[in-house]
Amino acid sequence: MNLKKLSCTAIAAAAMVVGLPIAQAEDSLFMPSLTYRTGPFAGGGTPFADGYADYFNMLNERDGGIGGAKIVVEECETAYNTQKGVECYEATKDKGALAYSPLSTGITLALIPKASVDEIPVFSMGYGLSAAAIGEKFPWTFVYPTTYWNQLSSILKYIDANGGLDGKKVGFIYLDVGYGKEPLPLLEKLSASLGFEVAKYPVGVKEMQNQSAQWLNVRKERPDWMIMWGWGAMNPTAVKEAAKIRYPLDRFIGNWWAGSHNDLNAVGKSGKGYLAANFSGIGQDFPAVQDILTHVVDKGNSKVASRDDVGNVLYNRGMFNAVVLAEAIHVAQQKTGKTVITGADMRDGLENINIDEARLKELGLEGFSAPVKGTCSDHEGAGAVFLQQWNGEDWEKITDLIEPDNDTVRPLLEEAAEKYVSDKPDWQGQTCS
Amino acid sequence: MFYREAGQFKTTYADDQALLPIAQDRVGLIIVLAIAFLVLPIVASDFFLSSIMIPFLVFALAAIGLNILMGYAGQLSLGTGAFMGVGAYSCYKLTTIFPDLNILIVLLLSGFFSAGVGVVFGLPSLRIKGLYLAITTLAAQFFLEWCFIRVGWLYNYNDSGAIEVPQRELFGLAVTGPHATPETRYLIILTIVAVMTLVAANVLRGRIGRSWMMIRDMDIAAELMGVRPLYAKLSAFAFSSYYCGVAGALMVFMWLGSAEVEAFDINHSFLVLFMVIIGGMGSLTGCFMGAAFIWVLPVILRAIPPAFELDILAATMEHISSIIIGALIIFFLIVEPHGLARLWRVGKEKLRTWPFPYAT
Amino acid sequence: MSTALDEVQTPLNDNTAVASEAAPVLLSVDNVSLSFGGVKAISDISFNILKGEVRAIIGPNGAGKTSMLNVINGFYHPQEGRISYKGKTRKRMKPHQAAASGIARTFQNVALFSGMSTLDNIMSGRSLKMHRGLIWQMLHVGPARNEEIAHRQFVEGIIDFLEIAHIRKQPVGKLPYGLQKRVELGRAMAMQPELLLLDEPMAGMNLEEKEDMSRFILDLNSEFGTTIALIEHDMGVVMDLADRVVVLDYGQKIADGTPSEVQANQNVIDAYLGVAS
Amino acid sequence: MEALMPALDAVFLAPFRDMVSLPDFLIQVIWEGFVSGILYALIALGFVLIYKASAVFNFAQGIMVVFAALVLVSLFDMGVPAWIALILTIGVMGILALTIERVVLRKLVNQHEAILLMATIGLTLVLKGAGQLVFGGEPKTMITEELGFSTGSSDWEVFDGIVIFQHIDIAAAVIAIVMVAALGVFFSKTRIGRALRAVADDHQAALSVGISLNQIWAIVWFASGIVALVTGIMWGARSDVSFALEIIALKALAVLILGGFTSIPGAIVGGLIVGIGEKLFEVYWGPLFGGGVEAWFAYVLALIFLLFRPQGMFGERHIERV
Repeated sequence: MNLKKLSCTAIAAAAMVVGLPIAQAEDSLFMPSLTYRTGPFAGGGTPFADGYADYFNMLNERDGGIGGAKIVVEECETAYNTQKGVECYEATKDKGALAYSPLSTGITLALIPKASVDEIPVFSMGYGLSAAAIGEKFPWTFVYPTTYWNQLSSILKYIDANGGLDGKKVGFIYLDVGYGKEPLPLLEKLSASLGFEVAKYPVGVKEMQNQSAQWLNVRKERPDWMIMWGWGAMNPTAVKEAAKIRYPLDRFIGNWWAGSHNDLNAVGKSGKGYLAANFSGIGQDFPAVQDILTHVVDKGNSKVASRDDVGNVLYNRGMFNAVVLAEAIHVAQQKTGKTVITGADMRDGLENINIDEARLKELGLEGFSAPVKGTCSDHEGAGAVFLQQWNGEDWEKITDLIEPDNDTVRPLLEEAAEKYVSDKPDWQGQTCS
Repeated sequence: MFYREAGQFKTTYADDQALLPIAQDRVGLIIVLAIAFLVLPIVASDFFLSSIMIPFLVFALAAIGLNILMGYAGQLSLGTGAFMGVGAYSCYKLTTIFPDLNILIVLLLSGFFSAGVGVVFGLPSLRIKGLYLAITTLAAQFFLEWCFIRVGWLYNYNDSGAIEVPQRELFGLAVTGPHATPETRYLIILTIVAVMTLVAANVLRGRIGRSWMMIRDMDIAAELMGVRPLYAKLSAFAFSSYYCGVAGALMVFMWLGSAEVEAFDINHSFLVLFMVIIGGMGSLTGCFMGAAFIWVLPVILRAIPPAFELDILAATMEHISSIIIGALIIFFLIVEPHGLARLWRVGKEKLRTWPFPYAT
Repeated sequence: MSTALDEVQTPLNDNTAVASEAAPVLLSVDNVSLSFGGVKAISDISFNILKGEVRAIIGPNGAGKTSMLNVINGFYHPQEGRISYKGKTRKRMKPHQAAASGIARTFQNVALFSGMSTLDNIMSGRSLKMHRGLIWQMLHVGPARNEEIAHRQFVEGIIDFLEIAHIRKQPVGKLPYGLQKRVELGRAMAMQPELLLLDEPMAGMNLEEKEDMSRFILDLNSEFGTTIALIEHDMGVVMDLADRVVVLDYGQKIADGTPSEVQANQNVIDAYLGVAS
Repeated sequence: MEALMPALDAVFLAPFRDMVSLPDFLIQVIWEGFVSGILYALIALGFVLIYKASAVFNFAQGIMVVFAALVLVSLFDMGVPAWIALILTIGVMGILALTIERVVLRKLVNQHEAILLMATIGLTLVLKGAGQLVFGGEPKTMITEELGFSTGSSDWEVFDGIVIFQHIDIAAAVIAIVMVAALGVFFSKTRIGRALRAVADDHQAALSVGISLNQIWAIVWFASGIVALVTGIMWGARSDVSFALEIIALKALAVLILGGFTSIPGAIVGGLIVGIGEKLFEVYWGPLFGGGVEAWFAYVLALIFLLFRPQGMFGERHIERV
């Protein structure tokens, strides 16, 4: 250890205490990345973080950043742990962070109130608090392309189209934490209006790999369909258990966090037929993904374990997260005319985002996802999802985009948003014309 | 050289029984407190206050709670996380039921709920000892965790299943919620922790504290000296759980802002346990040292790669810090089972006898 | 001043009775039997202890001496028989109740609180005499502090008496054995017991230490009038100290009387010859 | 009263009616409980081996299970044939045992059992960090078929229904029985085994047999390393190999309370009671509490059990002496 490095460390330490702003390169765009490459959910966190970082790096390499400004991605490890997530937020927010993607419901819930005070948008892409779709109540939170609730309505639509829902029994197996319980209120409301019965099967975080009791109950109660809100080690275990009790896997539908390669590779052939929802494309056959391969992965600047991992479900989803943020930066730059923007500009960018099909094509992502369009009051976009099926080796997209039943869901979301702010008298909303 | 007690004669038992009988220690403490209360809030950054000092103080308080039970009363517990949870959920329920009640009072009241729960789960300690008891505290941990999930009333049936801290004010100043500044939150926690540490020190040097240590060192002898195991053990559980409960309430209300059940899981029980082991069982100073060490070490480790422009994954540093903490626990158990606090004392002894290395 | 202080300031020698045949019976053991899972440790033993005397319990290893002490202070509950203490007869008693009614003891293998200092160990003997509640303890001002200081004063008296002032602040775990035994005696003294049970107070000591310990025991008995029951192997010590001796062998009483009577008893001689190496 | 009757019925009668009405399902539930009970028992067995010989309460047993399975799978992924990988893994567990004995245990001889427990908690952290550092944190697939286990299942038609037996579960049961029998023979027939038993009773006595304490400790840690490997393979085959398994291993602690810290039969019986009990409770009573009761059932059962029989099922009552 030479003296110079030692003094560097000492200065950095002192700076940390008194909070001197650690100089960022000028005209750069700072994007913190809260990763979880460790902990019980590392299997899903790692490809997501890779896709996120690689897309921004690709933009830097290929286009020299966005609008001429380089993007600086700084990873901060949360291990899916709320405390560390909050710490990461505190550690990076003063460096000019433009947006946070907390990647865990717990961290999202913790950041929603903090970030709105610090005027930094939270972009919880398809997770977190469904009620945050309501822009009037949550000016600083965005959940593009859609919410858990709308996703559930899409899944139910698929079931309805494949044999009807009325009089049927739908089993709901979920991780017994905030994330898994999120869609329960909607499920119960829809079961009354659509006339199906719900059977609930909670799986404790500690019992993720020990689900035989839940599946025994499934065997006993024989629901016509199973829907899963699972994550991490829960998913492969559930599919294995379902296969074990010979539950028809083509009637078992996971949500978009229960349908990745990481989940089903471990199951292999016995998982054939299992369905999952998804909103981001699969595979490497998109020009943007090819650009990542050329500009980042092949140059050895990616953290992916192997080239084949690029294009996996969660990798692409991490990339899509970056795509939406990059687009928001682009919109914000155009609106403000500035190259280097602030969190507040970023918020405007996100609110005015409009990735239609033409724009997707421009970005090299034709057919990758449903269009994403936001407004002041709609922070969700109510995007469509498609279903994919595991063929024993890989995922195949088997449906077209299924539009959600937003007319039913939106009023419920508004109600939930109202409830969220009801006991917070100082909550800052916004009015949309 | 300056750390000598020569010339300081105790003329009364009261002086001799003071918490810090040596003048230099008193001065040192005053300096530390002055820095903590006056200097840090002015010069320290938001990050330092809200991500280092506040968690440090919260965990130090929890470590004091566990240390009372483990280091002083000799009852091993793996349920600290859950007891912190009871405090946090009680605090949430109290402040949402009585929104106008002063938040400080609510924070301090919530400890009584975890004290009550602690007593219930402490009851087996009357029949069960040592490792067996440690395992039964796991029952408390897992059962309470389950309650935090399953009993919707505890989190007011929020869709998210989490408790979200509402804004509460004190003298017109926001002390909880997103609008509370780090300085305000820090000063409130610091005050609570300082006062509660003093109270713990007082109890520990008096009759009750002695009865806990008697039970710890030799429960049979203690009983033959007239200590009733029922009272001694349960009071230790109550007292310890009270501290853990307040720490849990502070953790959610003054630091995280919202919490799901994971914030109180078994890993937190272990985290606090590590703080107590590394800091030193049976030492209040050790609780602060252990908390600082366990909480700050990963933060420092995380800062190393950028400082040296090394391209090491954050995750790698995470694993390395896990290895280091594990190895240090083993190291301390082998070399100095009384932890950092003892090392500190040994260091001070060396100073007192300097330059004579071998004087006692 | 509060009552706690008054109690503390009562002189140690409030029970001034001197051992004599006329002295009242302090404790009497009647037909006590104790067994562990079928193994009889004590069978049908009766004897008494008079107020103010030094009573020795002797016998070969495994004779049931320590079990007898354990029965007296409530640690073991005898299956049969009764124990009367200060005129009250009982079948069961918890150790802390025994302590509260004035029975203190020391242990064969020193049972000090090894993590605490000498001072704290002896202070722990004052546990039953301290009454300030949790709130006062938490604040450590006023009554709680005064109480602590008053008891400290009392304990310092014991420290002086036992000549252990130099190790006042040292943790007892690291003290030499002889000193540990002395601290243990101090701790029992701090309870101001009416009946003090000493389980081999001189085991493992050298001659000088034994002499010191004997002196403390005698002073304790004569100056403060504490009734003492002791188990001891060193017959010389027993003969010098004890007023009366009860002899146990294989859980049974084989002799009871003054030292000289016991020494002459044929049963005792047989028992000791049979076991002694 | 009238409100109470349905509640009493739901708790005390309805579950049993359920059991009787679908007997094939009941058998399936018991079988599932039996299999997970065997896995708990195997983890507990690892604890017992070590505790018996060295009075160390090895908290790291759970992580050793994960570690062993990870080594095996990672070696296979590196291209080592399955059986050679298995042998190499046994070697790695041996080295681990030696290292633990050298670096940790030897320095902590005669320490209080709580200190030893905490040392193994430290060990858990080290193994967890090192494991993730070397093998990565992602879940991995157990090489079940490559090791020659069938992944199929067989049906048993009974009571107008079927009971499904996974072959891997049957294998787990058989291997567990073989392993317990082998350990039994090892303890009663071999010189080292007898020395181990002697150590359990009296350290000095063991020394007189001519085997050093250090050797014995290394051997028991190695033995429980092998038990961990077997457990890891079996559990990995049921779900996958990941660090999340570590938490499930904590249930073995509850098993130990039921069975006692030093009894091998106790570990087996305790494991089965916990395994079968929690499945029955979750399936038949769980819905009354909203499900998820498996998370605490084992511990609460252990707690209640302790209140009535603090020494465990097979332990002897301890008489305190002063």
